Amino acid sequence: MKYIDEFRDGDLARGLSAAIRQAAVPARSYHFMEFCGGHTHAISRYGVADLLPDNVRMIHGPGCPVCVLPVGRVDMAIRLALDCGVTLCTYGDTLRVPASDSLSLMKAKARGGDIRMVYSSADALKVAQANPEKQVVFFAIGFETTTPPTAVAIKQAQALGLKNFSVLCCHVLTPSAISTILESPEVRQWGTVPLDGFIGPAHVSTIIGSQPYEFFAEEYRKPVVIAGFEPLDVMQAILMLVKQVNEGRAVVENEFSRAVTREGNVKAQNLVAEVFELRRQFEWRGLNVVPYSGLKIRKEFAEFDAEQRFPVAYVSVADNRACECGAILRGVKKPQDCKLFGTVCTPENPVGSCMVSSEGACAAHYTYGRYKDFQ
Amino acid sequence: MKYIDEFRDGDLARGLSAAIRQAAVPARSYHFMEFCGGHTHAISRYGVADLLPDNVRMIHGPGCPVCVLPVGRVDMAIRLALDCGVTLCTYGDTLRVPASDSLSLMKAKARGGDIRMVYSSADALKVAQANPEKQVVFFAIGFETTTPPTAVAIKQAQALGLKNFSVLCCHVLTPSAISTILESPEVRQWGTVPLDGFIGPAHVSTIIGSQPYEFFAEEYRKPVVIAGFEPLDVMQAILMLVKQVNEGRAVVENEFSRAVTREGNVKAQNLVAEVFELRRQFEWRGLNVVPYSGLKIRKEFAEFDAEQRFPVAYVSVADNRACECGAILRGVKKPQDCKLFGTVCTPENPVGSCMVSSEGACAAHYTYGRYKDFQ
Amino acid sequence: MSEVKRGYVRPLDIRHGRIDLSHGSGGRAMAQLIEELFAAAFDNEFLRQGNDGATLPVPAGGRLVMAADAHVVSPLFFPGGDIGCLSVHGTINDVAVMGAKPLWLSASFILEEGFPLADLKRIVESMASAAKDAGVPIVTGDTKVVEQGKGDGVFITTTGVGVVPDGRELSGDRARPGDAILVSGTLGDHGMAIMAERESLGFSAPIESDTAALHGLIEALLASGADVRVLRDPTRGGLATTLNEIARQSKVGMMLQEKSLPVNPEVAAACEFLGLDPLYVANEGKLVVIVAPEDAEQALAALRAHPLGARAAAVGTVHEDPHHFVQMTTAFGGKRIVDWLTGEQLPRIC
Amino acid sequence: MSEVKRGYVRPLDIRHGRIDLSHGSGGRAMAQLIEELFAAAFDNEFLRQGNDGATLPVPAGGRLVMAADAHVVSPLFFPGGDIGCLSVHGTINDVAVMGAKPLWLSASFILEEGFPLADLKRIVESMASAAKDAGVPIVTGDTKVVEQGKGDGVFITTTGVGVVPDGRELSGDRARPGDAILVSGTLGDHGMAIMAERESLGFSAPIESDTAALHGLIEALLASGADVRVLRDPTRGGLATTLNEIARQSKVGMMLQEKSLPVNPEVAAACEFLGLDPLYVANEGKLVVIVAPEDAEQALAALRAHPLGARAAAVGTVHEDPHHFVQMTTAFGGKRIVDWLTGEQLPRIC
Amino acid sequence: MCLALPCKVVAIDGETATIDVSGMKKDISLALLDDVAVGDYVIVHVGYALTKLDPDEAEKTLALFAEMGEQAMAEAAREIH
Amino acid sequence: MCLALPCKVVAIDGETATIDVSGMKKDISLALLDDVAVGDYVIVHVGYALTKLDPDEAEKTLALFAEMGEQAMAEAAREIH
Ligand code: SF4
Ligand code: SF4
Ligand SMILES: [Mg+2]
Ligand SMILES: [Mg+2]
Ligand SMILES: [Mg+2]
Ligand SMILES: [Mg+2]
Ligand SMILES: [Mg+2]
Ligand SMILES: [Mg+2]
Ligand SMILES: [Mg+2]
Ligand SMILES: [Mg+2]
Ligand SMILES: [Mg+2]
Ligand SMILES: [Mg+2]
Repeated sequence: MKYIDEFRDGDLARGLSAAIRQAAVPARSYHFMEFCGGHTHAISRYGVADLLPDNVRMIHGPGCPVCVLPVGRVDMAIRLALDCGVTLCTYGDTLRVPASDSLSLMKAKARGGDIRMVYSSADALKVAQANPEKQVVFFAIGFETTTPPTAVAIKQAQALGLKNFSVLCCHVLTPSAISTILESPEVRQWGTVPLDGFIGPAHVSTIIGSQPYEFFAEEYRKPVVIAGFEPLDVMQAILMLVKQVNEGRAVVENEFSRAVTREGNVKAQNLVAEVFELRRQFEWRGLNVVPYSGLKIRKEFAEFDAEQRFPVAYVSVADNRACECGAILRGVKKPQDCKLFGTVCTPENPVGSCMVSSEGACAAHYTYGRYKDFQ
Repeated sequence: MKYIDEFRDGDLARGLSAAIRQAAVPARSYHFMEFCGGHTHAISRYGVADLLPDNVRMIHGPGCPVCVLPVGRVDMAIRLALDCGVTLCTYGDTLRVPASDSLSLMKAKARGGDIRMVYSSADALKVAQANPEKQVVFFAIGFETTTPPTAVAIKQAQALGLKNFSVLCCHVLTPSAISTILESPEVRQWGTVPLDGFIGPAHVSTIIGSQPYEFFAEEYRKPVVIAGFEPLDVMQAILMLVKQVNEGRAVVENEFSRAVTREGNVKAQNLVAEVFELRRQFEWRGLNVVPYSGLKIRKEFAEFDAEQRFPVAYVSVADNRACECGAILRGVKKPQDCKLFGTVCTPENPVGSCMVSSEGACAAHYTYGRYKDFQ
Repeated sequence: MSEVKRGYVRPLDIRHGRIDLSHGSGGRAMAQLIEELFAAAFDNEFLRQGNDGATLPVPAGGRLVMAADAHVVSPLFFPGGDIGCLSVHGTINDVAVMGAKPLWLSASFILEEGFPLADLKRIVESMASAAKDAGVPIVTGDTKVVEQGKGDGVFITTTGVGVVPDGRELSGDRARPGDAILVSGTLGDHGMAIMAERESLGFSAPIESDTAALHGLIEALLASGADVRVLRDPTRGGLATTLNEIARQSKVGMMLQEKSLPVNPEVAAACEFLGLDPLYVANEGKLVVIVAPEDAEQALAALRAHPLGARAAAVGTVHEDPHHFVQMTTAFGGKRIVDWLTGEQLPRIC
Repeated sequence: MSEVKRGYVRPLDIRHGRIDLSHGSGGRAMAQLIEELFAAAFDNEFLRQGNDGATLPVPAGGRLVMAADAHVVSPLFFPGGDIGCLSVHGTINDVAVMGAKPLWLSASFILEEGFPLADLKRIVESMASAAKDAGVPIVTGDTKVVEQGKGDGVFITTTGVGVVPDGRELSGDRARPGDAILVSGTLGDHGMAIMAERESLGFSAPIESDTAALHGLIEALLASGADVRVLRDPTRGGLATTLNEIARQSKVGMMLQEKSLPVNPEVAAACEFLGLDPLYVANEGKLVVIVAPEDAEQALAALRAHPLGARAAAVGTVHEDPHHFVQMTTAFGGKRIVDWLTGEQLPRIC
Repeated sequence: MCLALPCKVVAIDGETATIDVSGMKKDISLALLDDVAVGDYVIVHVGYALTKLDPDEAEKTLALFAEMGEQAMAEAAREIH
Repeated sequence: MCLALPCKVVAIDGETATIDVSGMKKDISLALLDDVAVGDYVIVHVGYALTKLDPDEAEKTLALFAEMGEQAMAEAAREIH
């Protein structure tokens, strides 16, 4: 596969591995957070950690829109399907996310909910067109990458005059989450997070561009390297971060220049701005309430807003108290430090956000790395 | 089973058999028509014919509301289910009745029609109450016996204010059919029907009483004996008919006095009169159009009339030309005389009315009696 | 990390859990379902081999018999049994009527998404105890899950293998004119027990399904030394259809005596009410026996001596008939055909 | 009445006909379906016995193997096959991986009311020709009909019986440290061919199911004399799940080499697109072979010499591991666990 | 036609009666029939009682069957001898 | 997160493009992206093209990987000797 296989080359990996080893100063340690689950996934799936020196440690951030979806939001989707009788369309990722009462969308489907997996927001629209007698709700999740397709679907529904299509909008914003990690009072509670730099989002950045990260680099004096999701991209980004740290620099660099510009996709940005507006606050699983971190549908499109159309209000549900996700997402603890890891909390029965999708820190460690716990 | 088993006693049967043999004048032959399929069924199932002398022959009349239901009426029910998307409730008997395009309600169900078997008109009402979002149509068939329960259901639907219940009324009247057999021009076409008397309906008569038959006895000089549906009832009725013929009498006698009075069930009659009125004409499978032989729902109950509510008009469909049902129902031919009998026309694939239900003359002969064709 | 933690998986929540698609995916959820539910209940040395198929000893001599039945009953639980024990009995009986000793069963489940694990457990335990009582282990199986609306709770297909001793010849084509026709007990109990549970028919009756494994009864019958020609279990289509099948296979006619047919009064009453004939109603623990005329008494005595044959009766005889009609002398004194079942057994009003 | 008339029944209208409830009632409609469709297509001496079960010869020596699979695939027809041939191959393979020669199959059908007879005929003929090609007759069976909305067109459960020669010992618990792990060809073709047919995923790819009967390939492999420890067909859950099962049964660990895994480029591309891993995608004509280290080359050569094993590859080795992990050295140079499948293989966006 | 059965009424609750035939029980409607009492036999069709069964008439009818038969048997015996 | 793949555009019909990855084909939406031509590579997420892939930048990045690796290998060789 062109532009994919080349970026997974094992020979080049050995070279970059050597380069990182040489660049890393043995006397110090490097803690980098990859914000995105895509990077976490690449690190786990390709075994990138095995190619890093011991003093370079990756911290898995909160960057998976499935993992951060709070219980209360999934509860809303389940109520729509079970109580309001709507046909709920959703991406496959959300089906196993735990909700209240030991439910999940998968289990709600087993209880008779008409819950359908779609590949695209456009497919949800097709379901609505094909079933005019049913109310169809698209349960929309995702970061900036996934938001523009939802905006397109809403605009098309308006153009088509559809009366049976609406969206339960759970789109969230990455910069706000990064801010929270760096700023929130919990950071103090768990002690200073040793964060030496960030690997910046790949596909989010294709939309928003590299420019938004410049604030973090400046404000918090942290280097940021935007990187692709292939394993060589990740290694190169790590090398670039090590060098910035060594040189005392803190700027935004773009390793993913083949797809990311400073400005991003302005057409997509405008579409999003037309259809959505900021929520004052939004709850993230594992991060609690994050101000201005989510989007809602503008009044002009209220008829396509499932929160307006159906009587389902958001009710916050506390995370399991034994769950250490908050600390893990900030790099203070590792999955293995959680008492529930691999016992009560497994990929089959996830308790916390980090065990939900294969991109969560706990799930990735369980699925790909737990052999290391026995070495 | 009290009041049932006693009327099936084999010892008593032998006695009545002997009595008929003695009463029947050897020099002449006796042709009696049992109008009702219930009598036909009893004759076949218990082997009553084997207990009759050769010169007493039973002619199986048109007395099964399933058999006489014309193709066009079943077509209407199928259109309601397949084209109008209604939930069609019906008695089990009608499921296999052949309709146009090689369909039947059973096959329409296999094509996705929501067609449900009910035991009672009251159950159809329950289906409507339980499924307020669906239009429920009760496909009502039957003679005077089955009409009052339909009237009750319509009155109850009105009392409950149901907006999703209606009835496709195919109720028909026995006296009109008896008249037709005795009067219709076809009788002349096939030659004079040698009819020496009638066994009158059992359960129809519990409702309408014995009085309506007095007209036939007088007008056509034919004896009528109303008889129960147990085999001893049938034999006793035959004995009574033989005696009337021998004595040159032609009156209505009531063998079924344990359940039938001269007046019948006046409460039920009034209910029927309140809800239904005569149709100018109604088509019977095998008898063609019979004037004033069917009921329709009165204007006062028009909202419960499926023919008013849905765009399904009756379209007459000609019976198969090779089918001899018309002649068989008038006693001119026997099932074995039909070219289609047992070949193209079988209980699995009935062509004509007489093969439809187990009470039809052809079906009864096929199912219970065809061994005689090989003796 | 403690020993307890490693590889620990939360046990199935039988009380509240339901089947979802992951139980059929081939992954860990399925492995867990099989281990905690099926393997635990059916446990035997062959299943414990843990492979895709069971390895079994070859019987010494005789011939093998193989028979299969899919079970799709609704409701799943009914007076006298459930789909679980039914699926064990149904296939054991098809093996046993060939004169074989049933040895092993396979069991395949098609589960509908949303099916309660508590119901599944009840069914599996009923199967396990039926298999144990019959002495026929379930040695291999399979589980699939279909989406809601594409199944009906649970379907169970069982296949049985057994061995017939040398010299024992039973087959549907061996009925001869003169042979006696016996049934091992009352007719129609299973089918009517099921119908009584269907809400749409709205009647109740103290009728229990007769579901039972018949191999013990059959061994007792054959041990009597009677020259048995044909054995058959009159399931769907009832006695009437089974006899028509045999008449066609053996190219003979049959004459039944209506008076001799054993029918429970509640079943007879329900049949009258619904316009059905007990001759066509299903049985799941009854045997049709066709036996040489001289051995009829002896066979009947052997049946009656067994608890499952207490109400056995001689109900007719075989005769020559090029048309292979099954006929009946009615209790009333007439004669009629007892034909194959036409269409379905549907309650009727006329 | 002419001879033609007697007992004449109109033949099934395969072109326009559909399954209705009467085809499962046990009556004449069912008998006709079985006779004109199933018996006609599967025709063999055992089925012709016409009884509820088939009588079969006892094999001389060895041990029997019995295996069962329910087949519920959607869509019913897919590039490279259909549910009919799949149901024959699937069970033959479960018998064959025990080292057995498959001898006979049973086949049980659960048909949904409304299913077109023309589709059923196509499926039955596909089964018949798969059975014929494999030399494994379908000797007994069963047919049930469920109401519309309680099935999914057709479900087919097959059970197979075979015989393993004396001295041949294959079982999932026989893998030993040092053993080589081979696969007989490319991974994920069946599962991805099915997904490509699902309209909801909206992609197309020239991918064909690999559905095939593997007993010929297995005989060729075993004839090579290689000391084969375990054979398994990596169906649902894919290679990853199958190896985890074996690792657990044999109480060993495994190490795969990602570079050696054969995957068709279209399958790899579709997996990337849907966020799936070919290690978890189903195969229906592939073999996992665990073989003594010294015989690995010889086994690989034997596989490759057979048309079904042309792309066979050595993909890993067995080692000691008290935790029974299956691990993989990635093409990239790292190491990771290859775990059991969690939940279902669902397309994902993250 | 018009399958209907004599059933014993064993309980009445408003317009609903419970009938019993050899242990088979069912709730039926009395909407078409007044003055039904527990212990009565009614003729039931599609879940509705159509009419009461008159036990005296039933006895009379059965007696008539027997009488007709006995007469005929006696007659037949006379003919043979 | 945000699974997306570089795909070659092989046909365009209005706002819909057909992409091809190693023989796997799919129709995707161009609603978010202007000026796409057949032959271009686009990055596709949930059925929408997010951005074009710049082949020159891709070459440069790969060249950089190689350069970094080669330098390091040379350095490592020097250290050992
Ligand atoms: S193992 Fe589970 S409970 Fe523990 S931190 Fe991770 S997600 Fe939370
Ligand atoms: S056999 Fe069939 S076609 Fe012939 S008269 Fe009877 S019903 Fe009509
Ligand atoms: Mg069977
Ligand atoms: Mg059976
Ligand atoms: Mg059987
Ligand atoms: Mg299996
Ligand atoms: Mg269902
Ligand atoms: Mg199997
Ligand atoms: Mg298999
Ligand atoms: Mg297998
Ligand atoms: Mg069977
Ligand atoms: Mg369906």
